[in-house]
Amino acid sequence: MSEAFLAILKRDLALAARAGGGGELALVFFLTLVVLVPFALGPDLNLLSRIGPAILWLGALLATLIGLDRLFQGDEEDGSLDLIRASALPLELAVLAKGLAHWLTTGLPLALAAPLLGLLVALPAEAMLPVAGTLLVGTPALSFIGATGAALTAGLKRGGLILPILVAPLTVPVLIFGVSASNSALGGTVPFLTPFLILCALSLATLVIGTIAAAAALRQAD
Amino acid sequence: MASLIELANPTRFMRLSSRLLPWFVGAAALLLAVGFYLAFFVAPADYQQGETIRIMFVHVPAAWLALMFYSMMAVSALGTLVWRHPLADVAQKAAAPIGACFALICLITGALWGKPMWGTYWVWDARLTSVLVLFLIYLGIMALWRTLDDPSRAGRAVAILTLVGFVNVPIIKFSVDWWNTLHQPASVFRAGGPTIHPAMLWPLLILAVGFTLLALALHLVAMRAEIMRRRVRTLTIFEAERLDRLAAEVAI
Amino acid sequence: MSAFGPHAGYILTAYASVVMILGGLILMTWRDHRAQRLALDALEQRGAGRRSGKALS
Amino acid sequence: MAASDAREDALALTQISYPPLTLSAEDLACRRGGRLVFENLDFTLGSGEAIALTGRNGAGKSSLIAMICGRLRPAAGRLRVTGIGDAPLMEQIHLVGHRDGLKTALTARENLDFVQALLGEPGLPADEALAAIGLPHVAALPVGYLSAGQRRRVALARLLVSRRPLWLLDEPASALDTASQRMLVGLMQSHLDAGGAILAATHGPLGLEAAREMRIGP
Repeated sequence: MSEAFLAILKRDLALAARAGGGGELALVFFLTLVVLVPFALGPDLNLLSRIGPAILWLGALLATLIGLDRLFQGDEEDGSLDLIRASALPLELAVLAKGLAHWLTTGLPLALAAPLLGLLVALPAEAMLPVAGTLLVGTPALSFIGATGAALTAGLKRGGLILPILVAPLTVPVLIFGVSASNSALGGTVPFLTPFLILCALSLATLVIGTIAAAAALRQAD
Repeated sequence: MASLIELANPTRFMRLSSRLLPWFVGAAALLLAVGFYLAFFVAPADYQQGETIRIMFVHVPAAWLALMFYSMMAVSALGTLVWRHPLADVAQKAAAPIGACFALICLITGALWGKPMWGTYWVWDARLTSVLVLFLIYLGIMALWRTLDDPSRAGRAVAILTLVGFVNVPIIKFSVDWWNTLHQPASVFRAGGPTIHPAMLWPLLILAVGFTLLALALHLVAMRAEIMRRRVRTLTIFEAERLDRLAAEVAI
Repeated sequence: MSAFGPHAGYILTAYASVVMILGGLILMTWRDHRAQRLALDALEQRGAGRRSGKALS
Repeated sequence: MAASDAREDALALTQISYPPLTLSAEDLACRRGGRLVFENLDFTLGSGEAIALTGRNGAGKSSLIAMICGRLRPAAGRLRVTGIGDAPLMEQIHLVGHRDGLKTALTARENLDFVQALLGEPGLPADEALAAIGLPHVAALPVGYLSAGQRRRVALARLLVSRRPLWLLDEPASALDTASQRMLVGLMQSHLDAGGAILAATHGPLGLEAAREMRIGP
């Protein structure tokens, strides 16, 4: 059983690294978003540093959503999804493996790159760790909520377009607690730990709900 | 133009480039050595910025090379689309990572130069921001190369993207300048203008030529590698089919 | 060697980053060139290049 | 030659027989998108037997296969399986559908190793399975480089890397040349000899003497 789980995980990681795998696209999209915002708001560093965490969190959220529609669509199109269904491994665990692979190639790099991109929005040094910490803990929730959306839209032709629309409202709690936890480092009444722990709870909850919902959605698609 | 066509033949290019390569590398090494010696030990410190002016000796050449390589890619893109020059998209593909690296060097050295001067690593200065946007364009082009694996089709697609980007670079430069001056009073960062001290101009020019030769040498090596990669790819497919036919004959 | 003044750290980091990035680029380009060279020699040894296409064994 | 010895290994390995299994359908009907595809279909498929499913396109061949895989609920009638205890039917099935189920960015060996780890019950190692279908030299080649016929054969090679009693094949011989079709018949024959069962949707004859034809639709 665990052999099959690891097989899916390793295969997805290898695919993301291969040419055309799109593993690093989320990072480039994240950089692009963080560069675009100051063009809209102006180069005033004081303004940018106040909303730095918000820009970084929005960038990470959108960068995660952008690559999600390919999570199951690729396997659906070339028939490997039928293979995964024929495995003794329960579909929920298969979805868990794919979600984990997606997080490792998308969420984790975003969280690690966030402090560096914080320089572009004059993020103060003491805010860098909170932003990276909240992203590290929050992006799994984004990946697994997104996995449900990806499973629902796997069979559709233009699934890629409606996925963000389906999933974005569900990610609102993650966004709220992620940004408020990061902002606590910029001063303000909210302590860091309260929203951070809620964010951890959200991630753990979506890990379970998202996996089960996505597996159910894949069983419907025929 | 005739020589350009002759160069088209990959094997001739491979022979020519292997002869040229040692000269490029030798000259680049010499110039860089002399340039760095002058930059560090001979050039005086700037009266206003002190020693940090020495970062200029890598920052400015890197900016030039980022732009120069993008222009080379634009010319190669024309070569692919208009003159159908077979080596054009090889040159184009080989140039992208090198240009991107120099843009990255320009950004990093710019940030490290900015910290002692303005107290923060990144200021949305007009020129630095333009290089940042250019860096994003480079990343886009390299991403497109990675997603399209069939060389001939990919070459034309990337050529179009490069040319579209090339047309936009001046527009971006203008709009960033406008955006920057609109919001911020005249930027403090004025060094590097033509009026710099001659004792600094010489090391800068020597280093610039040195870096350019190094970049061109790298470009040649990258092109050779790309030509061989394509040859390996076609030979592997050909080999697989040949063995397949052989196995089929044996089976009958 | 003239002291690099109060901001020596930034100057050295700047040059260190140049050496790292350019060094990395040179290393990767050279290793790629060598890898393709070896693959090509291996293929041509096995007669893939020649049109004759002799039987393998 | 390497390929023929590997074929002996392939045949030798699959001699280890499968436990007896019977798949039976009673008065089966299929409705897709409101359209009645076929109805009151009865058949039984036991160990060592093969059914060649024929019928014109759209007659429901693929629908029946999807139904057996549990991907499609029958509109009427029942599918019963005996001899596999409480293990779900899906884990007894090898499905080779129209799509090859291969990742073009990965090499042939990586694809087959993935299938072996995913489906369990390991049979031949990837390289021997590739040799058995006459492609020993493509193991390290990305599948994207292969021709349609070669890809189809790599897809069929997964029948050998993990051992499952019931083979569901949807036009297995599509894109195969005569030599490869002969190789496919050999593989199917050795599967039947080992007590496996085959249900294959085909246009032409299956090439197996033991196969009985079952026509669907007009």
